[in-house]
Amino acid sequence: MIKKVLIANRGEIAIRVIRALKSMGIKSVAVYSHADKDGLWLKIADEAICIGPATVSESYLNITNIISAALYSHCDAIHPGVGFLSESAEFVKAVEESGLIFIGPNKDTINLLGNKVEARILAKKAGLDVTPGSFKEIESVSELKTLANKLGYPIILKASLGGGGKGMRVITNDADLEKNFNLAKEEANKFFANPAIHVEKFLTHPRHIEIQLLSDGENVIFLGERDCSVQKNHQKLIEESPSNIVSQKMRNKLKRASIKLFKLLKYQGAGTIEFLLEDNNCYFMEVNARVQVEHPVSEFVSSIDIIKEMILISDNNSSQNMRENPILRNHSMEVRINALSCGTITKFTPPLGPSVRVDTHIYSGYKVSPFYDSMLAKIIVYTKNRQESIKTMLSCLSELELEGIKTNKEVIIKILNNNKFVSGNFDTSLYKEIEKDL
Amino acid sequence: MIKKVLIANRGEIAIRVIRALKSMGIKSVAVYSHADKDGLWLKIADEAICIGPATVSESYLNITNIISAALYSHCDAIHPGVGFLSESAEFVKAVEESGLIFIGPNKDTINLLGNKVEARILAKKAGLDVTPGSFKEIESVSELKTLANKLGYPIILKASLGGGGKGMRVITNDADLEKNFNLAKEEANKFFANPAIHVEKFLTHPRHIEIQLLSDGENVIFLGERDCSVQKNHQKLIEESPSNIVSQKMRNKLKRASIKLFKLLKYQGAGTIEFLLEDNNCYFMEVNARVQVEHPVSEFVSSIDIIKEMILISDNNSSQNMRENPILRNHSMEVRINALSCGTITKFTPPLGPSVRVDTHIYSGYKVSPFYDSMLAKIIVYTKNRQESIKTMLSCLSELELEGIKTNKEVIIKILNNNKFVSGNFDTSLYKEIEKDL
Amino acid sequence: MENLDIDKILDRFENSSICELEITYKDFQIKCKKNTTISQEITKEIVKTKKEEITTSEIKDEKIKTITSPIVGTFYRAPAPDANVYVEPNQEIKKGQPICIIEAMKMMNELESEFNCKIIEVLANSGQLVEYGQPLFKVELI
Amino acid sequence: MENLDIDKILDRFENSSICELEITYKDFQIKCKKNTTISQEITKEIVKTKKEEITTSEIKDEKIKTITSPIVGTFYRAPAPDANVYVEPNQEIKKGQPICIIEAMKMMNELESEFNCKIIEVLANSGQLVEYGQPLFKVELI
Repeated sequence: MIKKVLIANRGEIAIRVIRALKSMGIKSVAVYSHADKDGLWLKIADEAICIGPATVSESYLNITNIISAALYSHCDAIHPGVGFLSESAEFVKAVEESGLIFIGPNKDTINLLGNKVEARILAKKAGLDVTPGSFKEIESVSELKTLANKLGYPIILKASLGGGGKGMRVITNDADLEKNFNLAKEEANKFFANPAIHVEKFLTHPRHIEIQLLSDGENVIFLGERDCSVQKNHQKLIEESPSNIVSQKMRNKLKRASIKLFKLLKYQGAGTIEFLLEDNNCYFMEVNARVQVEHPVSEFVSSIDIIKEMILISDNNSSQNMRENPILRNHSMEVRINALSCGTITKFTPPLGPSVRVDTHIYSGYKVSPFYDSMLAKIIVYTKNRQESIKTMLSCLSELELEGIKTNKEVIIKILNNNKFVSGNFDTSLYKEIEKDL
Repeated sequence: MIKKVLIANRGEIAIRVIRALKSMGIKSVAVYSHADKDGLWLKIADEAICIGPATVSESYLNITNIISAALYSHCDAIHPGVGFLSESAEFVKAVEESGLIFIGPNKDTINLLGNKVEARILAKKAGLDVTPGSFKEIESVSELKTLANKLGYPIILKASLGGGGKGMRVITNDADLEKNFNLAKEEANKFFANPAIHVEKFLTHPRHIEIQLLSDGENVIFLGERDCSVQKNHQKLIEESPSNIVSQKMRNKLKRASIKLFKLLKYQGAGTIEFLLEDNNCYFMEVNARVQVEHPVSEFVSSIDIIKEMILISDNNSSQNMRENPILRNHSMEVRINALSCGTITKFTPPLGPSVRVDTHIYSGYKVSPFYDSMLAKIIVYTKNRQESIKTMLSCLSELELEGIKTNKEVIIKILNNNKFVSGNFDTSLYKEIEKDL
Repeated sequence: MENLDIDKILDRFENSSICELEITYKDFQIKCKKNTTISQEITKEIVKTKKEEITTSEIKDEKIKTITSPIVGTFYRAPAPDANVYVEPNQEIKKGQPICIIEAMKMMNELESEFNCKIIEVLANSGQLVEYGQPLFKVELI
Repeated sequence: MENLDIDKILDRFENSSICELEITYKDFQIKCKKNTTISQEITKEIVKTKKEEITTSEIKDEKIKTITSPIVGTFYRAPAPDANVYVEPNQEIKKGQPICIIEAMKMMNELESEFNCKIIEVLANSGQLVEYGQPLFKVELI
């Protein structure tokens, strides 16, 4: 039985996990870099261990120090949070080999899903639509040309072991094929130590939709979709569930096939399947084999605590909640408040009351350092429907006081008031379209 | 259609209602006494009107000033909040006569329920158990003696038009009958302008259970029970839903009969039926014809926003939610943080994150005045079960920082850690029993 | 130079802003020096200013009064739309004389002056919603 | 000039804010001076103390160093349970000389001194978990 967990992360997600552990009666060990010695997560945890200097590669990505800290503080398990080592097969392997439980999928799942071509093949097998394109490595320019003409431009080249936008190239005509083919292979090799690339039809005006699942290896439950189409340079700013563009028919289809995919994977833990939706077709992109920043919206609509269920699943003690799909109710929306400058937060008053949740690591007097992610707080509301969520979020933002540094609060307010956003008729290019007015 | 609402209240409940209105796109008008000019609810509302000096009778109970403020600020409706004028038939009458909508039951319902004997008769008719006792006014000592011997001591005399503990007298033997009969009648006349009294069997070790209902006059929905047995001098300190002592069988019975009672009443709005539970019998006490302080626990388990539904019902626009009983999920617990001294709050950091809600009107720098209720904040958690709620609440209280004045935080922590409380095997005498250890 | 009284000179020096004083007269010489720090001067000035304010406001408090609304309602300067206003600025009124109407709950509440006074300024507009404690008239006692 | 009473003048001076006074009259002369600005002196002293502290710590910084843990692991003073400890207080050690072991991931990491120095104090206990940056030894450069 898991009695003590090290959280291999920082900031709000570390606090999120520690709070879950506390309410389950499990001890928690926080870790921190030298730059984070005033982190709120250190105060809330039962213990805190410094694992390195400010530089991420020497602290939050330092596998040896993190596992040592877990072992020597007598932890049974490690929760990776989001980002950092959460999808590192190397880390999962090291955790497992040191006799600790990794709270997340096992290394084989992570390895398999890390290969985007393999993931495409499996998704198709499960009955999901995948973007038209190749299901194996592209070996030559001529092979690419044949495919390109079959698919029609624009197309996108992707590193097969890639992720996070790196090593991707959009091509709009025959003339650019050869140059981009070579460059993409080079980049794939550089970033992911493997030159394999594949090609997909490029969608120009998609919605970003994702499906939240929880699986204990046998039972898979569906926690609905999230719409994350409001993005600035691929950084999500606003997420919501349900999506106004997903019909009940499409939702049922996605649910059936997504559950099937996770059953094929014998998936363990929380996972998200990402899709791009265009012209009423929802195309599989990839699986994020970890919990995501925007998980709270799914927690609200499903009344399921994803972090707690992850912990129970990893402890082979999955709860009654895993026996049947939860009823999804009402509407939830999250906005991310990001720092646009560094410095000390002189005043912080979060919105409180019904239908709002604030996940944050900041406080009055907290210093925002340049070393880490700029996200300061997530504000999540839960109301009857999308229009009420928008109004409630605006009301919450009017109560939010965050002074001392520049933030994107006003930009978020403008998006929430934007006619296109309010109408629900928009796509991932919304931010770019309205950027000049923000 | 309701477009602007005056909130005839102060503090956290005023903020609660204003937040609901904002997320519904309805304008809000706050009122305040001279002592409350720094009230947080004034800042959040669209408008704020001073209605009198600090003294409650000249401000928050000043019907003329409140209705004038509503009329002259062009409100359509008044929400009474809790306490103050929320169950005043005189106020409801004045509101209705001035052409405004009272957000709550109509005056006939409030009048009828104000008569405890009438309420007992109606409750019995609906199929609820009522405490053994009289169903009409006791006219003489001899009549009382006959009843007392039939019921067995102890018995309790109650003012038929009473409420709130006033004019109640417990009698344990024949010798005390006559004296108490006369005193009770005198007190009833003094406090409630009517000497009518009735008698009930007195329960010595009950649990305080209440049923939350919402009704639009035709459809009644059941939002589960609340257990409010942790009380200090009849002041509730901790409330939870569901109650660990209510079996599913008892819950079903209470649900059926409670819904029937509200249908008989053609009740409009949010209402609570109070019961005392002893030896597996749940006895009807009275109906509170208003929303209650502890409504958030029912909101969590039902995923229904009681305040918003109240507003919609009063607007003859009751929502889809009223069509069927909500599924009740998980467990919710509320604690009340009260001031034990007056003064300025020098630091306030609320607990944040998942599964917690904080309803409060305080902030760093807020002055707690001696004029009003001592409640500073309600902290409400929502988790899988009672044990997890207790742990989560303790975790929240360890995050709560409230400095500058004395509060009951440490007392609440001790109760949450008390073996009897944790076991669930306790009754309304718990606080008194453990008081010396608090 | 007939006023060569040391006490007087020192008093004078003490209460002045002069920080060094040297007087030589025939065989008489006096030299004095103050420990002048800027902060002291500032403090003095603040104290002085405050004193003045207090004095002024005390004077004001004694004579100038503000009549505030005792209820919430609509303020009217005249008993009817076509009637003359109750009071005008500079008008002298007697204790008990009606000065305005506040309409609340369809009742016309005539507000009477509690003292003999002269109206200096009317602070609310006719037809305006006034809240409890809102200033209506600035008056000077007579 | 009839009020040339020394007592009076001194009383007067004492209770005034004047800090220097000199009176000469015929063959009479009085000079007095107050010890002014206590607060200023205190301020100066504080500033001085601070400066001294800084100086001291600067001196210390030059000679006294703290060797901290570069990784997270278990600190051992000896290479094996029955072996002698690497270093003892007062022992002089050379640059590159091993001073302790930090065990991490079942690997024994020998920590070497980066300079010639004398061990002043051992700051961690053998067998104890040490975190990144935790002080292990206080040493004096030689």
